Amino acid sequence: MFSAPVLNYSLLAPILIVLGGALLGVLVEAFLGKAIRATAQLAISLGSLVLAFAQIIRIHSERSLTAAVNSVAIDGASIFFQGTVLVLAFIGILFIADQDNFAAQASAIPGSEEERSAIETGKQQTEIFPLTLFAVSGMMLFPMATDLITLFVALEVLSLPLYLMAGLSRRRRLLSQEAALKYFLLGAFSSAFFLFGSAFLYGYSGSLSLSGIANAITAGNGNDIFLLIGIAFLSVGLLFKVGAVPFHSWTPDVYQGAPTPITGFMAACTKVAAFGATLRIFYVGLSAAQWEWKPIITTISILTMAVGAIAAIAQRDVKRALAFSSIAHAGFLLTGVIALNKAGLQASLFYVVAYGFTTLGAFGIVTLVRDSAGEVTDLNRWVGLGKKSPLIAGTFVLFLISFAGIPLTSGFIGKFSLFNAAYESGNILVVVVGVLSSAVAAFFYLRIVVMLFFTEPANDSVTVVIPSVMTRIAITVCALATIILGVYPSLLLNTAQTFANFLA
Amino acid sequence: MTTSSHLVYLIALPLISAALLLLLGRKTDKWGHILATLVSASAFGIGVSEFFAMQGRTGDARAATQKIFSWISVGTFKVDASLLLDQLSICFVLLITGVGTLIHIYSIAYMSHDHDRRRFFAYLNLFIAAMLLLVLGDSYLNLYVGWEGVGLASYLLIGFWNQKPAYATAAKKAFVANRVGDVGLSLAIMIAFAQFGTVTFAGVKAGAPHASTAALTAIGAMLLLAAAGKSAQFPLQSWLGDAMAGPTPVSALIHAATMVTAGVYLITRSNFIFDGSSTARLMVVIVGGITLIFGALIGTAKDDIKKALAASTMSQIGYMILASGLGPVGYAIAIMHLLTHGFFKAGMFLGAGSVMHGMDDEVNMRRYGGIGKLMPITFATFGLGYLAIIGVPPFAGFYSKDKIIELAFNAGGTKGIILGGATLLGAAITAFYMTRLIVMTFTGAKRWDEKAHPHESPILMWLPMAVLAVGSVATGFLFNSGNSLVNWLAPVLNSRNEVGGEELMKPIVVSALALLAVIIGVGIAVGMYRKEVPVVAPEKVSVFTRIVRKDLMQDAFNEAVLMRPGQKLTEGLVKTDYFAIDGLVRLVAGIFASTSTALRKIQNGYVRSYALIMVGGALALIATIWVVTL
Amino acid sequence: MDLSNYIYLSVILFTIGAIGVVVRRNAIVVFMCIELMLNAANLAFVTFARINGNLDGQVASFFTMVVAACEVVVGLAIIVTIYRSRRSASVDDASLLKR
Amino acid sequence: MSIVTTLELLPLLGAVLLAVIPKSNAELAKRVALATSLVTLAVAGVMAYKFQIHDSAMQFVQSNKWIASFGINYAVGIDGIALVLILMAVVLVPVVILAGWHESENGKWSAKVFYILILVLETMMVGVFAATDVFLFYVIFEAMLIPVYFLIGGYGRGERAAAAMKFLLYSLFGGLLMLAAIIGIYVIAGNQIGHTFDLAQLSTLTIDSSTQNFLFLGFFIAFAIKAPLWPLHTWLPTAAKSATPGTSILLLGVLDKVGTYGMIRFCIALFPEAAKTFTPLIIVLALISILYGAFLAIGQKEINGLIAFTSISHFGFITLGIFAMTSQGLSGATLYMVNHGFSTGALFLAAGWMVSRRKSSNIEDFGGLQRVTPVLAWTFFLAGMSALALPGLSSFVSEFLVLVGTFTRYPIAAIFGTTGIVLAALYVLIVIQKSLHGPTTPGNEDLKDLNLREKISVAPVIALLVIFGFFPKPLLDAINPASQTVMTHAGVTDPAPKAGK
Repeated sequence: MFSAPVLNYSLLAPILIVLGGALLGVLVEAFLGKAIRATAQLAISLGSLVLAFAQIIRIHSERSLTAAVNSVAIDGASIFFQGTVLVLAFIGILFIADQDNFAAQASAIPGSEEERSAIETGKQQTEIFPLTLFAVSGMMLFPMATDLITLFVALEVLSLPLYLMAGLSRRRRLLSQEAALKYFLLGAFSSAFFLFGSAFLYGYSGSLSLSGIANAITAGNGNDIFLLIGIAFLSVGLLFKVGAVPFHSWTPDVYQGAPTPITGFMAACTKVAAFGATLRIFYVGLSAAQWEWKPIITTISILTMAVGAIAAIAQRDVKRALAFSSIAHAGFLLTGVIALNKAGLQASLFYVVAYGFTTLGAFGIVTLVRDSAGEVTDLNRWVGLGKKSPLIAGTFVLFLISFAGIPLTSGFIGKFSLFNAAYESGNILVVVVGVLSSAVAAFFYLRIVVMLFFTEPANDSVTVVIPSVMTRIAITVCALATIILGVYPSLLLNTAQTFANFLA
Repeated sequence: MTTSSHLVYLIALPLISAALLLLLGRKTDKWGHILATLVSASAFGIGVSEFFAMQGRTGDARAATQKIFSWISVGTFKVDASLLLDQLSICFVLLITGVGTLIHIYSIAYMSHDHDRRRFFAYLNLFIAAMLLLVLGDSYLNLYVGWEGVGLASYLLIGFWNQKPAYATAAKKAFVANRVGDVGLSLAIMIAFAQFGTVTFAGVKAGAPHASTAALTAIGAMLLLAAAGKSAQFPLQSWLGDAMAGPTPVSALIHAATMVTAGVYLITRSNFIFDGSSTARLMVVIVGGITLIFGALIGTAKDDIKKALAASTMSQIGYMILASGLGPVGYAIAIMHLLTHGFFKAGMFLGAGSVMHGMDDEVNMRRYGGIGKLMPITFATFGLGYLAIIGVPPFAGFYSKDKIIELAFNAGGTKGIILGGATLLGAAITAFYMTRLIVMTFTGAKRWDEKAHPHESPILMWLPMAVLAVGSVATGFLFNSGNSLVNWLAPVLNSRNEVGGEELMKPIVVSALALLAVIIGVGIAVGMYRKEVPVVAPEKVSVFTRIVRKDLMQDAFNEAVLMRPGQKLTEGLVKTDYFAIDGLVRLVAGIFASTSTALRKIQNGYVRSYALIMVGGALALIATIWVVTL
Repeated sequence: MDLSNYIYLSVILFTIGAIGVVVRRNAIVVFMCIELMLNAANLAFVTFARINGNLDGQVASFFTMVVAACEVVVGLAIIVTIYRSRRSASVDDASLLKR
Repeated sequence: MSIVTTLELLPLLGAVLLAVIPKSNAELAKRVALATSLVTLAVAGVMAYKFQIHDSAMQFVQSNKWIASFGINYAVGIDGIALVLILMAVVLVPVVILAGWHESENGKWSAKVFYILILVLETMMVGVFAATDVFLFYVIFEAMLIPVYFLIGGYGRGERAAAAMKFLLYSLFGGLLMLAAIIGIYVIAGNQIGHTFDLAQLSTLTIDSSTQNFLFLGFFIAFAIKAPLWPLHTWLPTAAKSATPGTSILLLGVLDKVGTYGMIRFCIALFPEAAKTFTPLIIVLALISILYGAFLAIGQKEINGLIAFTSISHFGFITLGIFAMTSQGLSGATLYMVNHGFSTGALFLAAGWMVSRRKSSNIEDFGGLQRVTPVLAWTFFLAGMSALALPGLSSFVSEFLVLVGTFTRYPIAAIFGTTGIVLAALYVLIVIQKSLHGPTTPGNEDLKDLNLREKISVAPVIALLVIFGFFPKPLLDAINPASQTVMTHAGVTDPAPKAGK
């Protein structure tokens, strides 16, 4: 009675390639000598990403629900999200390639003889690359999954590697490991909620697939309590991943503790994947039940925008500050979920790309500001950076301005299109709160600008390291994207428009 | 209406020369004063030729106009920069340019020691230009430009020696007081536009009969306010005394002969407004009446010769205003007194200047005495002016002032009695303080210390004085013979020939009374000041005297009622701005900051509390959905 | 007997787990509580499979177990490293990252 | 390509040119900047010459697709109002550059950065007045803040960072409210006539009154912050005290006009009904600004603060004229914008020179300057006279038009406004007496008078003040048709004279 599942490999090619790359990376890690290991890993990771992207381009016009026995959808949105994840991951890896950031030997006790020798002899372990690829594959699967199981699996596949990666910092290892622990415990906790929620949705609808759930809701002959618990707990899982208030508490700690390149990677790619899934779930699965969930998501989006913006003001650590700004942006993105219309989807597609580039660039810059003991993230020591290295500081300001949503940067167009969509769907309150909280956020971004440029430098040993070629390329790309998408957004907006559709 | 093409030169010439002298600066020091004087003289020439051209024309053709360019045109609000020279304005043109030229000449000598003389003459030319524009403008807005222009010139000239703080303050005071008046003028123009859709004299005159009395009263009141500001009438009179800070020729030209009389011009020019509103006329009369007594009283207690003359100017203009409030013929009489006063008062100021010149700028009459012998010409010219102002027949002042007193009595009923009484009283007091002035200055024993060497002034100074003296002798008779002036002005002021109103008493009786008043005044003054005059003003004097010395408390009043409250208000607002308005903004910022810190505290680093927050959140979610779905 | 009791049970288990996560200090125990929550979910899946009369739920529970296993691997790895570097598995000691 | 676009591109070109020249060569940077601004001025002159004075429609229009998916165009075009404001802007820029020749030298960054910022700002100043696409307008409206922010923060005095921050936050706050309103009207357009940001099309929408009120407020608050209306003004004095004279001139002279310009172009054009609803409130605020600004100007001890508060008073007049909704009021207000640009410009120039010579901006520290530096003193004096709207100077014409235009519709308001001219006399004459008159205060004996460059830079401004005082016709002829269009669109006509013949 069982029939062997039929997989459409050509449509699944992108994600398979990435997974393959990951496995290959594991083998390399196991068998290749330390001399060429790092190079090989880098080549493999970047290569597989490029290949996968090529595949994406090949299948960009394909549409199918049956690629993997109805559990993934190949549609505009999923292709766009996969593509986005790949591009951002590519840049992320360019930052990661700067091995100096990572523990030579994660298993070694901090400060132990073992560790020291590992560093001296250059026995640098490079498991970071395969881990990244695994995470990427999960991130690609998450937005395309159409049933609860696949969603859960994807969620874990993208989370588990990140838990580990968060702990791999070379310096301040205690903090890094603590970040890993917190991220892991809370992450697992939230996925428990996710799973429990899925169980109840299944109980309500008798089906695991989003479409099945949607039908059940429209039919309306199920136990509403189950639906209610299901929606609530599922949302908890998702909102945790996107870092929405009140499920955001992990974000600042983890962002601060994790190695900065990883933070950037997380901040950008996880948001893309998580919002991909969230949008699909709410647009495809739960749209019929919008009267149940719209109010709470609205409230949460408002809370998230406000808390993110306000909390950022008092931060003294640049990574924590960026964490809160990413929380605020999660709030803005949620307005796209509430909008629940094509405009909303299109806006979200544009926004995640714009935000991804900007945030990667910002964290990329953070990796460059160091003293003898490694990165300096204490804002008070960033004072006067504009004098020491105007170019770097200027680029950072560019990213901040984009975060603040000032015109002629991608951030502005993103905000505009999101608010526009929300207004169209009649959520005017969200728009008003949105604009006001961006005003508040602006205050915080300006404070940094003042520190960088208008305050006399405190002459201590903070320096800006000459960025490695790859970092330089990465930052340049991010900066260019931020400007181009701000000045001539049609490039992306039109694409987003064509890809802004879900197959149900 | 004749169209003329060269009226504009009347204004352009002095204006250009003023601009030249100011722009080229020190380069023109050598010949600047010559140029200015010539320009003023040539303006007078044009005036005279225009006058005779006018004589040649008859009826409506007498008035000449010239459109220079279209100035403002927005919607229905159209104002051309165009000039109107009619029977009224020609009188002023001649007075301004004539007396002006004389004073230019006088100043050449008077200012010869001042190394900024060139700037002084530039200002004088600027004044001439502005004053001519004032009287030649064919609409209220053009008049306004000249109106403020003379204000500016007056400000610059009062403050000519503005390195002395007191003088700078005096200049500022004059400007501000005038501005208060300007509010009136602006509003009058606005009401006029709202009523008639135009601001030209012709347009308003045509519209006036159709307008409501209320509107006319409003316009009239506002015009009166303007006049009060410019002509130092009650309640805006206080600046004139301080304005004597300016060089004496300025006091003669601007603050005696011409500018301060602009208010009278404004009212007479607007006769069609006041004809339509008895209320407005009443206000005019009241203001005039108060001021003429007010000024006269102040004059009695002044030891500063120029301030005494200034007070007298204020009082004399009071007469004019009063007259212009007394119906059609009143306008003409007012103008007559204005012209005669222009001559004798300017003459006396120049005389005072000549005295100061001789007494190295001493102004305190208590330090004069017996100067008459040393400065015979000055004494003579001054004396003629004196006889003119107190109204001794057949000198100029007699004719004009006598007419005004007569008019006042004929105003009818108690009003007539009061006004007549006031004018008579004024005449008596005038006689008193002028005699006091003459006696203290020219007669008696010398009270100046040895440093001063009184000497007669050079010809450049006494010649103008002489000319003006002739004027103060002859003009009255000239204007009065056969009502020449009244008839001349009739087309503009529609002033009828005879003195209107029911006669209370025969003109001859009025003249007798007036003469009596004068004799009394003179008598008292001689009685009081013929004997020794103390060099320092006696301290033990009646309250009344003290109050009068303090200019009847006018400054004290302004300070208490306007200045101090104003300063308090300003300080209050500055504080409000910082603490209330900006404070509110800071408060909001503060709230955000503290909220932020609070949020930071929540982030306490304990996984378990984070988990707790999450659980709470989850429960909150369920709760809300529950509520929503219910 | 009434299947809904199993649902109640799973809810109770889940709640116990959640409470455990909040109150217990030892990382291992916290982790166990999370596992408990996952299994509560499994129980719910299976029961619902029975109620709805299809197998999807049971399939789901298998997936969950596998994923849970992976989670254990990763989780223990992290906890062990932490323990080695600071000789304590108390989650409250790991609270350097704050404010 | 429309000449307007050329006008926008020229300064940008100059900025690019500046970017490539070496940082060390400040002199060259200044020359390039000056040359660029002069060329721009010339082109603007050509534009003014080509402008059809009696054609009330938008001229030199150009429209290219920009963000197709939102129906956003790069759409520019100017009518009389925009024309005169653009001209004012392009005249002021070279003046600022020439007058503040050394202004850029004690900043945080090199001179060339200063001039790049100035030129970029000039591009935006032209663009913001020429934009006929609401989105384009908004983008420039907000983007303009950045160069000014750095001009204040990077080259200013005293608490410059805080001042720049305050300025930017205020403006940003207003701007974001406006963004919400813009999105609102865009959505409404989408429901009625399809997605567009075209001003002309948007002004044909039919919006129910309550929505209209909210959207109107969204725009108006933004503009009331820009052209500071009481009580949203507190950022202006702070900024003016810290900014360099040049920056202050561009800020108060041009940028703040975007606010009053926006009131005409957007508030009234897009929401005529709401505009009428709020007129009473706005007129009261305007009157408060007039008197409040004047009183605070009197109370200032710091010369730039004084100028700032006089401007607040003047913006009160402009707003009053706009919302009187009579042809005199509207044209007068527009003319007022231009004149205020020049007279405040002259004031800031003179004050700036005084400050830079005396090394202090406290009014108390000056005194007797008329004897020491006569030319400088005269400049300040004339600028002051124009600030108190002395007849014969341009500001009188505009101020009187505003008042008379207001009187025909709101007599009481006009009466209150008129009392402002007394206060104006006070705040100008007091500062003139303190700084120019009286004995020369110790320390001022050997201040240098204006040099040739400074004279050349201020001469045109003074000249314009005088010329437009007697001959405002060209400006008014350009403005009148435009303001007529505004009135007809808003459906109002001038009140007729009461005493009909």
